Amino acid sequence: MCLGIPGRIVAITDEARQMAMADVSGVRREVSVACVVDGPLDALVGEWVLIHVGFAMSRINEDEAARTLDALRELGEAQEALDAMAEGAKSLEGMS
Amino acid sequence: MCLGIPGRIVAITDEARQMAMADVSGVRREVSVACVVDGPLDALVGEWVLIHVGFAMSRINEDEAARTLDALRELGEAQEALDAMAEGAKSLEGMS
Amino acid sequence: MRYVEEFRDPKAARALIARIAEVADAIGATKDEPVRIMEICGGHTHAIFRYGLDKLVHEGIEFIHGPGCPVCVLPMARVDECVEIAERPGVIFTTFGDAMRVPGTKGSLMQAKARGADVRMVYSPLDALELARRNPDREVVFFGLGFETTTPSTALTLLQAAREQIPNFSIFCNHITVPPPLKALLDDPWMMLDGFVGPGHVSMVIGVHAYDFIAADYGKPIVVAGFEPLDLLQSVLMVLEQIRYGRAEVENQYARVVPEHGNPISLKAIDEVYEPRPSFEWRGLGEIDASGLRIRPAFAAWDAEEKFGIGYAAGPRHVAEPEGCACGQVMTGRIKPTACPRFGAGCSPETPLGALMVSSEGACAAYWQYGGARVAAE
Amino acid sequence: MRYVEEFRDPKAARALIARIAEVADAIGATKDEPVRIMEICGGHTHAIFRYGLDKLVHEGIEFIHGPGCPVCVLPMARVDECVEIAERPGVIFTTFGDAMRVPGTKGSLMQAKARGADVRMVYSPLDALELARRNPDREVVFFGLGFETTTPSTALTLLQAAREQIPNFSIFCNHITVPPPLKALLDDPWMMLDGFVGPGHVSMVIGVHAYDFIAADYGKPIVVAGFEPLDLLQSVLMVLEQIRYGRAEVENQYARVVPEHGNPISLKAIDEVYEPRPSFEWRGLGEIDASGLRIRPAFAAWDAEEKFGIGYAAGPRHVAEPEGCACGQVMTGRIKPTACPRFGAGCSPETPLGALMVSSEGACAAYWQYGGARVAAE
Amino acid sequence: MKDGLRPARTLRDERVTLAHGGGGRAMRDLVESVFTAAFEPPGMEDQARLTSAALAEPGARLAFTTDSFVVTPVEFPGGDIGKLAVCGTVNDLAVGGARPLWLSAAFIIEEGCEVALLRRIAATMRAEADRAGVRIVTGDTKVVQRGAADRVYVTTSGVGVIPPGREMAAGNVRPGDVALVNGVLGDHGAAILAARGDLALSTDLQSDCASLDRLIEATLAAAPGLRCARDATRGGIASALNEIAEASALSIELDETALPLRPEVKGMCEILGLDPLYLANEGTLVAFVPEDQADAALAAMRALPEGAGAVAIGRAQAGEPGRVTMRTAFGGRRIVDMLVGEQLPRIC
Amino acid sequence: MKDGLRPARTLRDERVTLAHGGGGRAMRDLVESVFTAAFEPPGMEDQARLTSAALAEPGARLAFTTDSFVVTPVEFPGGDIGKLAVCGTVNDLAVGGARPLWLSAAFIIEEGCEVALLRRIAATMRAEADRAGVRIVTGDTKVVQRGAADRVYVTTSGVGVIPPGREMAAGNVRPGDVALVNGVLGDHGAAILAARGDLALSTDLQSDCASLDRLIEATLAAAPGLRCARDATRGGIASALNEIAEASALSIELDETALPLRPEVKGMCEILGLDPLYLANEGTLVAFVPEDQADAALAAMRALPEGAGAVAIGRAQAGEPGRVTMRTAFGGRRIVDMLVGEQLPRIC
Ligand code: SF4
Ligand code: SF4
Ligand SMILES: [Mg+2]
Ligand SMILES: [Mg+2]
Ligand SMILES: [Mg+2]
Ligand SMILES: [Mg+2]
Ligand SMILES: [Mg+2]
Ligand SMILES: [Mg+2]
Ligand SMILES: [Mg+2]
Ligand SMILES: [Mg+2]
Ligand SMILES: [Mg+2]
Ligand SMILES: [Mg+2]
Repeated sequence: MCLGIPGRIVAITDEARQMAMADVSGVRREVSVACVVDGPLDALVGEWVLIHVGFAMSRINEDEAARTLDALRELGEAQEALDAMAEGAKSLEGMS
Repeated sequence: MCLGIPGRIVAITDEARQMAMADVSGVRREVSVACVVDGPLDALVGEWVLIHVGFAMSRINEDEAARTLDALRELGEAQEALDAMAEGAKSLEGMS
Repeated sequence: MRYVEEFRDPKAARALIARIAEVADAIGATKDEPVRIMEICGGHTHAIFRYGLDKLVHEGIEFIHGPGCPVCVLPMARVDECVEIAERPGVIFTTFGDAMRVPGTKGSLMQAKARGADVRMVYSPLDALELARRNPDREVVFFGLGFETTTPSTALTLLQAAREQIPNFSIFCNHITVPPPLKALLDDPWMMLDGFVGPGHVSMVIGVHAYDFIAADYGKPIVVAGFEPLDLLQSVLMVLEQIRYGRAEVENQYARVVPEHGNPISLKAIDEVYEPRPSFEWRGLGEIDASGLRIRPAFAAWDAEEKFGIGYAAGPRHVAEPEGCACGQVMTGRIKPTACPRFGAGCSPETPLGALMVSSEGACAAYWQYGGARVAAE
Repeated sequence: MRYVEEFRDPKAARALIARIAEVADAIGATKDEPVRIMEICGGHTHAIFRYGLDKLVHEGIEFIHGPGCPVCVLPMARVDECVEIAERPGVIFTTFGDAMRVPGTKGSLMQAKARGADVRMVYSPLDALELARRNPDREVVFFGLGFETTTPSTALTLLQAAREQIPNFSIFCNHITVPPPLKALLDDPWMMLDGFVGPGHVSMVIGVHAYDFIAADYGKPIVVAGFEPLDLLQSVLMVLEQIRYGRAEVENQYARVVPEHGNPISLKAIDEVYEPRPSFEWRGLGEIDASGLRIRPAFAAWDAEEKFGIGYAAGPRHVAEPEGCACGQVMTGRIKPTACPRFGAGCSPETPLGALMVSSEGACAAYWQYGGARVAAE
Repeated sequence: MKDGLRPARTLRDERVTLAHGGGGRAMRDLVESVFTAAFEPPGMEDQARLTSAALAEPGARLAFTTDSFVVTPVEFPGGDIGKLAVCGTVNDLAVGGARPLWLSAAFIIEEGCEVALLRRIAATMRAEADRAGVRIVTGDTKVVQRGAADRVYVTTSGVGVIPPGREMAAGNVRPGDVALVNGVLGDHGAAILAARGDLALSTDLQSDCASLDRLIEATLAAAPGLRCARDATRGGIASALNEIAEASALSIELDETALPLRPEVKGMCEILGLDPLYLANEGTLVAFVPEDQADAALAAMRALPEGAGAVAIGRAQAGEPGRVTMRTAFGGRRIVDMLVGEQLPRIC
Repeated sequence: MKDGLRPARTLRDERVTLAHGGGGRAMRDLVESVFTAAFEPPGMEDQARLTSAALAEPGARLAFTTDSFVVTPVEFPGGDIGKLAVCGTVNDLAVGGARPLWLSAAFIIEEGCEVALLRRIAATMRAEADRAGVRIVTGDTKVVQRGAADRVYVTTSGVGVIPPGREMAAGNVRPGDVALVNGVLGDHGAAILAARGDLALSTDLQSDCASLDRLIEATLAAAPGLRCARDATRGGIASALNEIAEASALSIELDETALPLRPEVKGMCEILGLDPLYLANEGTLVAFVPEDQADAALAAMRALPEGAGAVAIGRAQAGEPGRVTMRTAFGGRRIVDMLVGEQLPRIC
């Protein structure tokens, strides 16, 4: 439900209507930033937001994203170590 | 100007609106007979009228038509006689 | 085809042609000094070329092609107004096919249609009214065009709309009348006509006495004629006979269709719906007094000029005719189409400059299409 | 793609899958006695199949596909009302693409379009409003559909229409809310769920505390999750960890997007424009109290139900679901799509019987398209 | 299905939706259930693969032609758009002396078009193809938005083989050659005008739509000197004759009294101010033959139903290159020019 | 004119009117000034008359195909409908192993269409035909009422020759064969979606529209075992692969990590909830080669600009006949079915 996609605000296009241009991997679309303003509109330029049906619905919290990613990365590295051990064990098996 | 074509009324299609079906060499079209009524509509069935832009504009006077045609026919016959004489004269010429 | 094919009989045609030649010789008509007969009506012009009558009759007979084509005399300003109405949102503009190609300064109705206007050809004003009934959310405008022959049909259609109180139907009235321009032509000191072939279908409505002034006041013969080739030839013969014997009368060759006093129902409908305009512009002829009709104020609700504030309702407007176009001179019989400097040199049916090249009734188009100018003389 | 591709990293996925297996084993989950986790949201269902997560995780984890697809739960009567509005003359009916193929008793919107209705797909309600600005002579209706994620966008669009006083725009409101059906599910004595993966984009608007009752009142763990595969796997792991340690909490895996208390501007807009309906019908679930929103009377001018006297404004209407359709049972997790007697036997994406086969979010369509039922187990 | 196999192709929809143009299963259902079911093309690759002994003959040439068909209404007295599409392309091959072999058929379908209509059209196409001995071997379908077509348009292309030594061309006409037509003129155009309904005219006229390949082979057999033939479609007999006059740098004189016209066609033309010489035909051709083979050609034509009304209507002459004229019933002569735009019904 | 000769063909109109479809002089002006001026077909008969030594070779077969093109907008980044119409038909010949020779081109033009647009389309068609070494030899134009088309539709048919002994067909694929594509996927579909404007998305994407005849010849030269090729047009690569799987009664497994996709295409698909496997391509094909010829085939493709991005994306396998699956990035496996209808942008 509710397809949402991260995009970056690259310009304010209509101050009065609170519209801005967002970029998603090189695809641009004008979106409403009414839900994510909390100060001067210009401050949004460069920010990452979550876009749904033409509205920026939420600002992406970079710290939280980093936190989640770090945890995942650690897990991944641990897995890599495990994989390497398993591989080692397997090749040892192969030798026997 | 004002293309007009003789057609024959074959049926009354709408008494109230004074509409009738006309036939022109097997082509049928509904026409207004408002301009040619002078009694009960049914009396028009079988009559020849002159049709212009979907209206019967005039009833065709068969007597007058016959009169004109008779005159033309006489002329034509006289011409035929003349032609025959000319032909005769020509073949005589040919013989000479 | 009854009442049609009998009047195309070649034998009788040959006889008429022979008799015409006889009379032409008798009155001394020659190629250089021809008897000049104006067929007023474009329908007659068309028939003359379609059957090649101009080439078949004695060379001392010259046909002068008159102004009797409602499409040909339509001024550019009126075409522009048609386009303006047609391009309004919500309008369905209905017209006879004839008017589709006439050029205005904004192009023709056909070009307006290509640009997006909803222009539809109809066969009858009744079909336009039916469109209005079926499209209550659209404004249906009918382009009322034509002489007295056509006027009753739009009058009766308007009366029907009024009876049914159909609010989304109106007529853009451009109806004109035949006698005024004839009077203007006859008043022209430059004019040299010897007689007239009168438009039979106009007289079917208005009768033959509308032309009394031609005989009585100007001393010219006029024969009201039908449209088949024998009708035309017979009428020419009747004109020549009048000339031969010094008569100037209104005669009725087309009595099978034309009652002496016209059609009273049609006349009443015209009178009920329309009134004369003070003057009306004719392409090539200029403004002519009392030569056009407008819808009476009582029917303003069905008058497109009033509804859209356009045309004479918005004050007269004149648009210059295209440069070099000699339509006016051709229409008044001063020159033949081929004498127009633009004939075939910029003006052809593909790229018409004047209306005379557009309408298949127009003398220029007739000359072009049927080779009046192009078939080698036999 | 930033914030997307990082969360699709296969290495981390393998680690998560391994950890999930560990925990699953630890809590004794087996194929026959699985841990049953409902992903509420259709977007999660879609992602599970798109990435094959159901096959990758431990066999003791069973995904139960919840009712969180606004298209799937749309009752036939509402689809019929869409078609009725769309078929009114002058209407431009705008909708998200998802809703085009949902069958009602009069066919789908796509079929209505083929019959002549002017139905247009838009990406955003703002695009529908723009259509209204550009077509002042047409009635533009937007089919407002979706959970709390989408509701603010239609609320803000309606407020914009009201600010500009655009008279020819209205919203056919079918917005629904997530918590009520969850409560209904949890109240069902037949239900046997061990935990929930919560819809992240809903919580982005309403925050995480809307689910407190799940943990507090029903003792079930719930993790609000993002939509990338790592998000889902991590969330499953978090649910399992709660189960392992006997916790029942609301956790937020998707903190990069979901603020604890949601989005105040969105919540304010929803509250300004909408009010709860006493009850609303869900396909397969029946009427659920206070589960739907309607437009407040102050904005009746932009309420399509009021404008067209249709829908709840005209009194509720029920239309029987197609015979044999087990959508309700699938949506409540009682059976898998493949257990529906019509699955593949009369019901397929080509000829869908229920909405679950139409929407690409629907569990039946997902099973079909991604082969949940058809790919041989590895 | 439960076993993972594809469902049999069925098409339950009554109307075409955009889904049927999407390149997916719905499209396949439409194509297979409506078109390939009727045409039975040889294989389902993106292109038909064909062999013909006639083509391999030394001196044989390949003939290739295409036409789009956009007639309104799609079904009319005497045929439908599918019959037109087959006959028209068969005829465009045949008038060049080619033996028609294969057709392609591409359909542009308006969203909302009735599937039953498409089935009827496909059936008439197959029937007409069988009659003409050609196969519809490849095709395409596209679906466009409602309002972006008028129910359905059909484009056919045709491939045929011109036997060695056969050379029919408009440029071959010689002075004195006789112009023949195989039957009455203008039936198609008049029937369509009436069928369209907007002029509210009704007639019993039928389109003359017919394949003429057999007629041409028969005429060639009887009159091997056959110079050229043209099917007198859009623009009517007048346009076909003007093209021939131009290509041969000759003039052509028609005899008005010889033109075969039905009373209804004459009537329609009188009512609307049209000229039957410009009305479209779809099963009528004009052929030029040397004077001494004219009677044989006419006899051969008249032996076939599609040539039963064959007559000579005029002849080619030296001089006035490119001009077509008509000798009128009482001896006048007028130019029969090409049409400028299209004929419009007129009141005056 | 005064001398009775026809005026030189000129077309002054800026827009097409119904007059240009009437079969008369206005139509000839349009055809001659716009289309034959660009295409320079060999002669003006109703059918092209053609000879080819390649066709006469024993064992050679004729290939024949047709497609209608109805794209909106008619001009788009990377091409126009004319380029599509030439490339599409050239490709449908080439993917069957045929050498394209001749094209026909039939135009259905909406009243009001700009003549300048038609000139641009004709010019790109000629340019693309020259590039592909084919000639546009015959054609047709029809004009329909405003609202009965969307500016212009083009139907092309193509005739080519399949050299003796060459046999490419979907049914030839064997287990173990490698699936190659010549470049990125979905560019055309995504570019058109953006160019249409109604979703208000803008990108720098260009259609991949290109003729692939040269690429196929080069691939065949390097990898003579080339089993088959399909251009992955409507329905995308997924549909092409499903057709091949079905025709060969094999299964095909794709490797998700190998699929070449531009970021913008991914972005558009994420925004709209679309799957790039179903997006249309107009210059992208999938080819199957024996495993031991895969590298040679890839090298040959990569040597050409239209194959610069060539990669292997999967392989054919025995079992599960007709099924296409994809191994996802982290080892999942899912079915890649045919599309049902068309892909609709979705919110959820
Ligand atoms: S040739 Fe053209 S410009 Fe000259 S009078 Fe005739 S219509 Fe007017
Ligand atoms: S298979 Fe069809 S009928 Fe059965 S539950 Fe799913 S959608 Fe409903
Ligand atoms: Mg052709
Ligand atoms: Mg043809
Ligand atoms: Mg032809
Ligand atoms: Mg195709
Ligand atoms: Mg239509
Ligand atoms: Mg094809
Ligand atoms: Mg193709
Ligand atoms: Mg292809
Ligand atoms: Mg053609
Ligand atoms: Mg359009």
